[in-house]
Order: sequence, then structure tokens, then C-alpha cells
Amino acid sequence: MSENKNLLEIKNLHVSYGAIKAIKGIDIHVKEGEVVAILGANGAGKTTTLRTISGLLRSNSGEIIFDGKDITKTPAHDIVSLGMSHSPEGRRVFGTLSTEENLLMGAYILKKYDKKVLDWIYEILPRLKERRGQLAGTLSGGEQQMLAIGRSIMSNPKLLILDEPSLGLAPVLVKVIFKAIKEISKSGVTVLLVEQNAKAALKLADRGYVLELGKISYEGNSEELLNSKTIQEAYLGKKK
Amino acid sequence: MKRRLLKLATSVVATSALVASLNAADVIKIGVQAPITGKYANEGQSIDNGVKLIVDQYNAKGGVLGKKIEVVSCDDEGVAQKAAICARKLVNAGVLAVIGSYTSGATEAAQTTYYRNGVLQTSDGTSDSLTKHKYWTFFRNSFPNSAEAEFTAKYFVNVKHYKKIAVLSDYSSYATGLADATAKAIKNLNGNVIYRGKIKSGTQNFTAVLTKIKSLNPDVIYFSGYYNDGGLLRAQQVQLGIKADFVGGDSNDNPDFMKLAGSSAKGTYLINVPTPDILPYDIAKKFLKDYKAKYGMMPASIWTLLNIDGLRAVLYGVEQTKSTDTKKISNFLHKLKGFPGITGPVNFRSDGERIGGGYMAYEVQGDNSYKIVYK
Amino acid sequence: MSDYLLEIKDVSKFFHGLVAIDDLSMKVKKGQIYGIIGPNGAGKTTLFNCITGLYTPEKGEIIWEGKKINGIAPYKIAELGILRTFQTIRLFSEMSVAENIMSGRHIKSNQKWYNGIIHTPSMKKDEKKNWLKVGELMDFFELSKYATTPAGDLSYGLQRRIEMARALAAEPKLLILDEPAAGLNENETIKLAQTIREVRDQGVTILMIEHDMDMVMSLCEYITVINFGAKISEGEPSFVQDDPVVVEAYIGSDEDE
Amino acid sequence: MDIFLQQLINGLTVGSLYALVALGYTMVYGVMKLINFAHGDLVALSAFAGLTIYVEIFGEGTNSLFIVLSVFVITALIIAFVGVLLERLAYRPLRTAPRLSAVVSALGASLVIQNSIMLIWGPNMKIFPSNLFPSTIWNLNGVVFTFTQVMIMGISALLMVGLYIFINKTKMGTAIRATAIDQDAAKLMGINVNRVIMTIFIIGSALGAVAGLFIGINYRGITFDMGWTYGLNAFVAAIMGGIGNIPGAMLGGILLGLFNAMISGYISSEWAETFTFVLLVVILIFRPTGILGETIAEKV
Amino acid sequence: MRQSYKIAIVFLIVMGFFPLFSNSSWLAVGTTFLIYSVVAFSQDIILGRAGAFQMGHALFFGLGAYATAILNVHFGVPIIYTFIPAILIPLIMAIVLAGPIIHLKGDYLLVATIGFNIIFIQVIQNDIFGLTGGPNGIFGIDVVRIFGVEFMSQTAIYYMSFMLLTLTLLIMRNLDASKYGRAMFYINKDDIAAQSMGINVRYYKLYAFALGSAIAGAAGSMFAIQYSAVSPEAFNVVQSIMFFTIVLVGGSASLPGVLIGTFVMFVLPEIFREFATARYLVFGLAMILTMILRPRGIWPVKFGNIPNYLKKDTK
Repeated sequence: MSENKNLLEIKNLHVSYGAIKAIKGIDIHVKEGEVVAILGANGAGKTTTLRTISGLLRSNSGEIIFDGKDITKTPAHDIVSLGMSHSPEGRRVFGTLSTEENLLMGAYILKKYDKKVLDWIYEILPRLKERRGQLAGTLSGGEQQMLAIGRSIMSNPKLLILDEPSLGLAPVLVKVIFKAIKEISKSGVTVLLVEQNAKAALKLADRGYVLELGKISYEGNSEELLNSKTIQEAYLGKKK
Repeated sequence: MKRRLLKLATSVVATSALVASLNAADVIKIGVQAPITGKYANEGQSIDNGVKLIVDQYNAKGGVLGKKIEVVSCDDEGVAQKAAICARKLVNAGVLAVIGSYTSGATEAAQTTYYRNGVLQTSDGTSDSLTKHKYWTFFRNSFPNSAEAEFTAKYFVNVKHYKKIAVLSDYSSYATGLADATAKAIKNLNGNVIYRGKIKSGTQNFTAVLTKIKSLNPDVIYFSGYYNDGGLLRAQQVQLGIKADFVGGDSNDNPDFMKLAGSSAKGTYLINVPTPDILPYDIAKKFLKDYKAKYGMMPASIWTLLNIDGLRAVLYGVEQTKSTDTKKISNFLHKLKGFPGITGPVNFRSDGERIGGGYMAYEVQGDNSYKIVYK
Repeated sequence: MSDYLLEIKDVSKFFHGLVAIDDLSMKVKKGQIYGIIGPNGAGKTTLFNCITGLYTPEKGEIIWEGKKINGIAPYKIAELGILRTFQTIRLFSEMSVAENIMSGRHIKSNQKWYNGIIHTPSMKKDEKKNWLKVGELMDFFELSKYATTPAGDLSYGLQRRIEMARALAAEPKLLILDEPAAGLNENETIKLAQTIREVRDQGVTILMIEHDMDMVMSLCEYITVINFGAKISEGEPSFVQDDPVVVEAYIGSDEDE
Repeated sequence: MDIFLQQLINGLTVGSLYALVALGYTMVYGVMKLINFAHGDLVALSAFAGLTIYVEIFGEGTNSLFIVLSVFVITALIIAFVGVLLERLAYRPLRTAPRLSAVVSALGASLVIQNSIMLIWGPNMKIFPSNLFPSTIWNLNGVVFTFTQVMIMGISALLMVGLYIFINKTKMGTAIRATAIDQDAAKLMGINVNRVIMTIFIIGSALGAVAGLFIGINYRGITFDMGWTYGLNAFVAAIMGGIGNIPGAMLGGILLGLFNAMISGYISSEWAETFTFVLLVVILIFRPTGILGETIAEKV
Repeated sequence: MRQSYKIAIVFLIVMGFFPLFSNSSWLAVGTTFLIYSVVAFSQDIILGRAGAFQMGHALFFGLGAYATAILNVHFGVPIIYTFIPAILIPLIMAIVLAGPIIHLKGDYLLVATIGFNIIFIQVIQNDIFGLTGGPNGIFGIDVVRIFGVEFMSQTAIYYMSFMLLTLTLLIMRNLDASKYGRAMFYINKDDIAAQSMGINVRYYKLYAFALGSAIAGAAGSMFAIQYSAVSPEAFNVVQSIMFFTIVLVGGSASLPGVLIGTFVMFVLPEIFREFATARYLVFGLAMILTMILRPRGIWPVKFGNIPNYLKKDTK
């Protein structure tokens, strides 16, 4: 699997918010078929990285190459057509649209949405089917997260970017979400996710990066990361 | 160094001021304060044109008292506040007299400033309040609302025998004044005013008020405001199927009234002093000919001619008193009797009111021409 | 009067019917450094917003020095001596550092309504007193050289410091810090911990949310752990750190083990 | 009773026009959070452009269904183009600027359009010919309505239903709603936000153009500054209904038209505007974001 | 901001000597400029400082003008005594009107204030209690007399306006260096942070409304004296929009900005009056361009005015 070519490659990326440097030269690559996790504390720059990749933010310098194309300056909506899909932090579902309308928006770039994909989403996330006519804003947090993920695979992406999919969810729901992500990954979609639930994330991921203050402080295989003290330290402050 | 500069600067300013005042002595400045743009632009432009025509004719003959006449125009847009600004401007420009403005409101707003600065003013404004202050500087070149109101009342009660009369005006002082005076005059003749309302000028949609009037079932709707609202009122009245006659006060006498009313114009009655084309005087015919020759069209309405008579009377006063002292000219004009005007003999009362006047009622014909139905 | 400066009694807060804080209780002693930890989205900031009056809890009581304060306007809470910093920095970014800190002096300044129009000698004295206090704080937080720089132009670490200086300028009894170390580097974090201790030693009680566990564990004397709006553990750092419930909530549960 | 019904028809006619114009305000606001002060002037421009197209292309006095339809279509296209141009030149460069900068730009655009009209067509009132629509008048037990009024109410209703279907049932419509809710999320769906905004300006301007032509045909006299009056009323209607909310704009427009007619008819035309704004302020005191507007809690 | 005080002083000196070099026509323009500058500053207190979207400011300007006009013309009160009600009436009305709506967010507050302005115009057009003179307004306002001396010449009125502007600038300076002025900025920049620092948002916004309206009222009184006439058009929404625009085009809360704004919006049209109608077209274009090129105004405000004794080692 690791012999596959790079689907996403980030080289020496720098990003600023006004005067504040949020990302200070990071390199990340994601191979086809992989699941890669970016871990790190709040304010480390995880979300900024993802938003820059999907074109919502502009980088100061560095390169982002997706599927062989330089997308550093491509607008967000065009990046979607290239096969990248980003499920943002905080779910950001369209509250006054129904669940199904939200899903159909996910397939906006397609001439006509793929019925099979929709059915498949309803299959792996059956709760969404029950709620298909309901306004997304009235769904529970877990259901909204399911919707956000479902919405982001409606466009048949090659790469799925997930930002904190388990944020604020009860363990039982986290389970459902991660199961769905696993399903999606199994179907051949490459996944890049940012997670605070390190254990769950690393169990799913092939590789991981630890981001600290806008720099990569550690990278490696999931097992290495899981067994290393790094994570324990980063999260629980068990002193070295 | 600084002080020297200051001195130099003051002396330059002083000399130029002196030069300017010397220049000023060579010409007589006449101000025009009129609505050159805005709602009443065609009336305002016509007045401005008329004044310039007369002044050109005078200057061609060498001016007055050997001085050239210069026209200074100021656009008051028919708006009182702009009129107050114009008044300041024209006074500051050093005019001897001001012709205008067209509307009573704009005239009144400027009146005090002219009075305080001793500048003569002659206007066609018909609002009774214009001569109320008895300013020695003011001369009305038309006839006051009260005269029109009495004529209208007589026509309604004694001639047309209307039983139920609805009276409408806009908010302007002229129109409210005329409407109130007319309503009062009708009551004095034991006529029956069943409705007295106001519309907001320029709002276009008068159906709500007209529907209310419809419920009262009047014989006639009298509107004392301006043509741009009058035409629409008439059109919407007919649309709403209100059978009453429509009678417009003097300010409805404008070609745009017919255009706005469209097919509904026919059968409308208008009350005004004689229209330009039926003035019998030679001097009137000559003026209209000259105006047409210079501007390629006829003056907008009788109001231009009335203002021109005001101008001619003032210039006559300058010539007769051989003076540019406005107080002297004013004293002369207050005693003016029988000066041959374009709109008939010009006579002023001591309060600046023009004496005389002959109102007529016209019926608009199918081809938008007027037929005199009462005078 | 109770022994506690701040008491949270069975407080619940809902958003659109979803529970954000669930029947939460806790007690903060005067002079304590009190920590609140929990995963993102657990409801910690919501709790702070309830305490500072930005939100009104649907249920329960927030008791400050023996008096119920829920439902009171935020500016009155500040007048009571409860001041805060924000998770996402909320500085007056176009204004200078000094002016930012001066906003904390607002409630301590006794200028009258007419002093906005006419300056009086007593007002000038008041003005000077407050500016000098700002000067002291800038010295304390090592911000003096940025006094006239717009706050928004400075780095994350400096901005966090300004926020804290601003809150301290109001001479609070309780200082609420929402993730004060987020975005700081290691050195800055160590210095921050030191500063917090010094502030406490001046008599200010501290209530903080923090993700940097090194800092929380070494600094806080008492910790409450929140997950899904509810308290799952509380106690001294050493206890909390080893509580299996906490470990699971943080590192994440193993799914199908 | 027939007087009441008559006032109802008067109110509905004006209300339909307000609603058409209000939609333009509310759609732009919904997506861009900008009060497009120039929208009212586009309405005025439409009346002048329509008149010129009619007179110059077809000749005054001619009339047929084809001609009237052509005048409407051509005018709507021109105004839609001007609307797009407006967005492109005056608003797009300011999308990330402080909000008030865009408001000033909108006010500037309003001045530009208004004064362009005045320079092109002159300051005087222009008058629409009376024969564009048949002058048919129906009288049902004393309640009178004209062909033009029926057209105004009918076409407006049709356009509004059409817009409602477009917004709620089509992909582009859903994309517009999605963009209004969350621009970043919309971008992540692959929605080209610039194109959505362009579409909104096309639709809003075209609806305003139809309203402008109706105003010309029904009220005949058009002035370069009339956009301000209609614009303000429509804008108030949009706020009443809850700005950003499409059904709200329709509701607000109709409500305002009816309210105006009833106040003028039964209480006093002298105080109609006062009543309107008192109503508005009262609505805002009790519902700070309008009748159908949502209350959005600020995230801290 | 210290720099802007210097600019203000230079400006005052220039304006103080202006009458020596000017004829009465230009003096009239100068007077208008001074009066409108005062109104613009008062609008700036509400919009530029407190950040309340006030688009009905002409209402308070008008209240002052009408207070002077009505008291003088109908009740024979000498002009000099009408100053006090011309300040107090707008002040009280500002609190009464803004009170219930002060919590409204941005655009909603904007439309509500437009509404108040329109209601005001309708009230005076309807000649309420026979006092306001309807659409034509009130004419024949007296000149200022102090101890029997008439201040009637354009120069006298110019200097009265000049004094008013000087006073306004003084108030602005005092406001800036006070708890009240700073509170407005804090609310404007981040009202949630401001509340959390103990600032009563409602109170300070109302304070801004009251102070701004009172100053506008004083300017209104001067306006009535300058033209010896007042009428509704001078105080309608279009005027309010002008004041609103002046502040934003010039630069919110910036002394030189507001002066430039007033100059651009009121004096340039006077100078270019010859171009008659095209000038507004150019104006509109200039407004758009200014905002695109300088979104925060021609001369944006610079913060950082701290007392000298704090400037130890600033970089």
C-alpha cells in the first residue's frame, strides 16, 4: 500500500492570519489509499492547515500538490472538482436546508448526483435516512456530523479531509462516525483527518503527524505514535 | 517675514476688491431665482430664458442708464431651503433686483433675506402670505390666491351648482393656502365642501385617497396643487370610475398635465388667468414671437410672462428714477399705475400687490386645446 | 457567608434543546488556582460564558460571595470583580496595547458623565492614576515597549499577555482564563505559569481552562473534569491525572477492543 | 364594504410592486450582508430604459402583445446586465473590506445611477404612453380594477411563485440558499460563490426591472429620483419581513402596501409614512430581526 | 492622534484668517463648511466612535434648527436664548428615540434611524400645531443680538460658526482623553469584550447619541441663523446619508478625516457648481473609488494616544 504514489503533497507551507504566523513551514504527504491523521493541541494550526489545503485560505509561501496538479492558487470551489472534499470543523451543515438537500449540495459539482452513493451513505449512516426531510439545523450534534461526512463524499472524492469529526460527540456516536470513516476508506477514498481523539484516530490511520505551534514535531506510523510517549505527553502532560 | 506676507496678501485682496467694486458700478445685476432643475424645471427654465431675452433686448439698446445689465441665475429647485441659499448668494453677488421664484414657498423662504439687504424682488407666487409682511422690497407680478378662490367659488356654486365639493391640495403653502381660501369662499356662498384632504406631491399613487373620496360621492374634485400631481390624480380618478368633474387650480395649467392625464384630460376644467396665446396685447404677441424665435418653443406658461412683466416694471423704475437706489425705485413702483405689461396693465398697491386680474375657467377639449367656459 | 468565592450549583444550559452544560456543580475557594479541563466541545467555555453573564443558564444557580448572580448583565458581573480572557482572543485590535489595558481600568475610574466634555482637575488626577496603573501592568507583563503599537499587530503570545493584563487592570477578585497557553511556545508557557502564580499571590483567585496538561497539572490546586457538559471527575491534579474516566475521555475510548 | 375591497386592491397593487423590489434587496442581503442602496435606482433606470426602448424601437403608439413582451424582456436583460456590472465594479472589490465601506460604495453607486439617468434623460418628468396596456376597466359591484392592476398583481404573483420554486426546488436555488447560510461551507461543496452572487444580481435586477416598467405603465410619470421612494419602501418591507428571507420580503411588501392603503384610506394620508415607520420600529422592538427573520446568537 | 490635534490647530488658524482673504460669497461657503463640519463631528461621535449605525442624524440637526426658528419666530425669543433649547431638545429626543432601539444590530438600527428621520420630516411637513410652517418651513428668523448689537454680517455669522466648531473640536479632544470616549471605542471595536471589562454598552451608546445630537442641535441653530430660514429639505434622509458618508469617506473617528470628508462632500460641490448636474455623478464614482482604494477612509484614524509619561521606551 505504501508503494502508492502521493495523492497530496505539501511542501514548506507557511500561512499567516494578519500579523500572526499560524503555520511555519510544514511538509505533509498523503499517499493514495492511506488514512493519515494530524494530531495536536488547540491552536497548533491543524485547522489552518486543512483550510489552506482546500483553498479557503491562501498560503504565504509553499506548495500544495494534489493528484499531480499544483493547487496552491486554485480557488476552493475548483479544488472540489479535482476530487478533494473537505468536511470542516464544527460540521457547518446548512441549517435551514433539509438533510437530503444538504447531501445533494455535496454533489453540486456533478451534473446529476449519484444515486448509488446516496444509497450507500444512507446504508452506512442509516440515521440520515430517517432524518432526510428534517432541517439540518434541528439535528443533534452527532447527526449533524454524520451529515457533514455524508455530504462530503457525495462528490465521489479521491481525498476526503475531515476536521475533528468526533468533536463534542458521545462515545457511542464517535464509534458510529469512525466506523463510517473506515467504510469510506475501505471503498478506496484516501482520508486525511484532524482529530483530538488520538487513540481512535490512530487506530484508524496508517500514519500520523503531530503538529505543535505551526510546526510538525513528530511523524510516524500509527503504532509507533500510539506506543510512544509523545501522545500521552501531548495530551495528558505525563512528564517525561 | 510672515507679517510682511500677510500685509502683502491683504493689500492684494483689498485692491482686487476695489477693482471688483469698480466693475460692479458699470453693470446692473439682475438676479433670477427659479426652479431651473427639479420638479418645476420647465417653468423655471422658461422664466430664466424669458429674463435673459428681455435683458438682451435692453442691452442691445444700450442697457439702462447707460449701464449694461447682467443676469445672475440661481437654481432653487423649487425647494425652500435651496431658495434660502440662493437668496444669500444673490445678495452676496450684489444684485439690484431678483425675478422669481416660481413657487410661493421658494419665494417666501427668500423674501426676508432680500428685504434685510434691500434687494427688490418680484415673483409670480400667489400665496396670500407673500404680501402679508408688507416688505417694501417685494412686488407680486401675478394675482393672489384670494382672487382665484373667489372666482372658483362663484363658478362652482353659482354657475355649475355643484352640491358636493371635494377639495384636495398638496402640502405646499401655496396649494394649501389656495385650497383653504377656496373652501372658505365656497362656504361663504353657502356651498357644501364635503372633503378637504392633502396628498404628498410626487408619490404617484393616489388611489387610496381617491377611493376614500369615491365613497363620499362628490360632484366635483377640486385640486389646488401642481400639474405633475394633478394629471395623475385625474387619470387615477377616471380609472377608479369616479364620475365627478375635475377642476384644477392655476398651477395645473401646463402641457404636462394633459400628457399625464392622457385620454382622461378631456373634460377637465382649469382655472387661471388668460393663457399666453389669447393675450390680446401687441406687446404680448411680440414677446411670444421673440421668445419662439430665440428658443424655438413657446414659454411654458403664463407664469413666465407675469415674471417678465415684473422685470420690465423694475427696469422701468430704474429708468424713470434714474437711480439704482432700490428704496427710490420701490417708492416709484408702489405708485405705478397703468404700465403696459405683456399680461395687461401693471398697477401696484402700497403693499406690493398687483391690482387687477381676470380669471377664467377653461374646459380641456379632445385635442387638449382650451375652451373658455366662464370668465 | 460561605467559604467559597464562587459556587456553581446544578447549572444546566441548553442550545436549541441540546444540552451544553448538564447539571454541573463546583466550588471555587478564595485564593485557589482552579482548573477546568475536558475535551474540545465539552462545554467549558459555555460554563465561563454563563459565569460572566454572556449566557443565562436555564437551570441552577451561580453564587458569587453568597449572592446569586445568574441573569445579571455581563458589565455588572465585571463590576463585581469577575474578569476574564477569551479563548479566541478578543482584543480591540486596532487600538494600542496601552489603550487595550486601559479598558480594564474602566470600572475603577470614577469620572463623571460631564468629564467626557469638560475636564476637571479631579478628573485629570483620576486619568493619570489609571494610566500609571496601566504603566505598571505593562511593566509587569513586559509590554511597555509596545505601548503604542496596535494590539492586533503583535504575536499570539503577546496578545495573550495583553488580554491578561487588561483583565488584571480591573483589579479582579476572580480572574477567569480561557486557554491562556493556547498558541504559546514552551518558554512562553513556562513564563505564563509563573505569572499566574504571581497574580494569585497578589490575592486574585484564578479559574482557568487549559489544554496544556503540563501546565494544568503543575499549576492548579484543584481540577474539575468536564465531558459532554457534565462533571466526570474532580480532585487534586495527581488524582485526576490517573482517574481512568479522565484518561478515557481524553485519549479516547478504544472502540471494539 | 366595496370601499374596503377597493382599498385592498389598491394596497395589493402597490404591495406587489414593493415585494418585487424588496426581493432584490433581500436576496443580495442574504448572501452578501449588504444593503444594496442602488437597487431602487435600477428600478428607476428600468422605467426610463423601457420607455426609450418602446419609443425608439417600436415607436410610440404601436402596441401588441409581442411588443409589450419584448419591451419587458429587453429591459429586464439590460437591467440585469447593469446589476451584474454594479456588483462587479462596486461591490466585489469590497467583499473583504469593513462592512460599512460596502454600504458607502452602494450609496455612491446609487448616486451614479440616479445622476446618469438625469444626464441621459434630463431632469424633467418623462411620461409613459397610455396605450401599452389596454385601458380596460372592470367594475364588480363598485369595486374597480384596471387591466394594468390585474397584470401587476398577476405577473408579480407568477414571478414570486417562480422564484420560490427556483430557490427551493432547483440545484442553483439550493446553492444560493447554501451560500447565504455559510459561504465557506458552500465553497467546500464546489459552489462558485461569485457565480451565485452574479445570479442573485441578475434575478434581483430583473425583478426590479419588471417593477420599474409596471410603475411607468401604471403611474405614467417617471422621474430620475423616483427610485429612492420605491427603494426605501421596498427596503423597509424587506426589513419588516426579515431581511435575507425571501418569503419575508414578499410578505413584507404586500403587508406594507396594504397597511399604507388602509392608513391612507381610513385614517389619514397625511400621516401614512409616520404610521409605516412606527409599525417598523414596533416590529423591530419586538422582533429585532423582522417578522420571519431568525435570531442568531453571537458565538463567543 | 496627537498629530491630528496639530492638524486641527493649523486648520483652526487657517479658518480663523480666512475672512480676511475672502469675499462674502466665499464666506457664506466657508460658514456652511464650518456648520456642516460640526454636524459631521457630531455624527462621528455616534457612528465613528460608538459604532452605532445612525442614518438619521439630520433629524437632530433639524430639531436644533427648528427649535431656534420656532422659538424666535413664533414666540419672539431672542436668538441667543434659543441656543439652550436647541441643544437640550435634540439631546432629550435622542435618548427617548434611541433608547428602545439601541440594542438593534447594525443594519436594523440603520433603518430604524432612517425611520425616525422620515417621521420627523412628515411631522414638520404637516405643520404640527401650526408651528413648523409645513413644507415651506419657517422664514424671517431674526439676527443675533447681544446687548443691542446686531451680528448680521456674513463675517459675524462666520465667526460665530467658527467658535462653535472650535468648541466642538475642544469637546472631541476632551472626549478622546476620557473614560467616556474610550468606552465608545471599546464598544465599537468589540462589544462583547467591552461588556466583559465592565462597560455598560447601552449606557455609552446612549451617551454618544445624546452628546452627538446635542452638538448637532447647536449646529442646527447656527444653520437657522445663517439662512434666516429653515425648511424640511435641509434635514431629510438624503442629508443624513451625506453626514453618514462624510464620516466614512473621510475616516471614522479621525479629526482630519472628518474635515476632509466635509470638504469633499459639501464644499467641492459648491466649487464645481458650474458643472451643475454631472458633479453628483463624479461624486458617486469618487465614493466607490475611495472605498475600494481606502476602505477605512481617506485619512483613517490612528490609535495610540497615550500620555507622555507612559512613553518610556516605546519602539
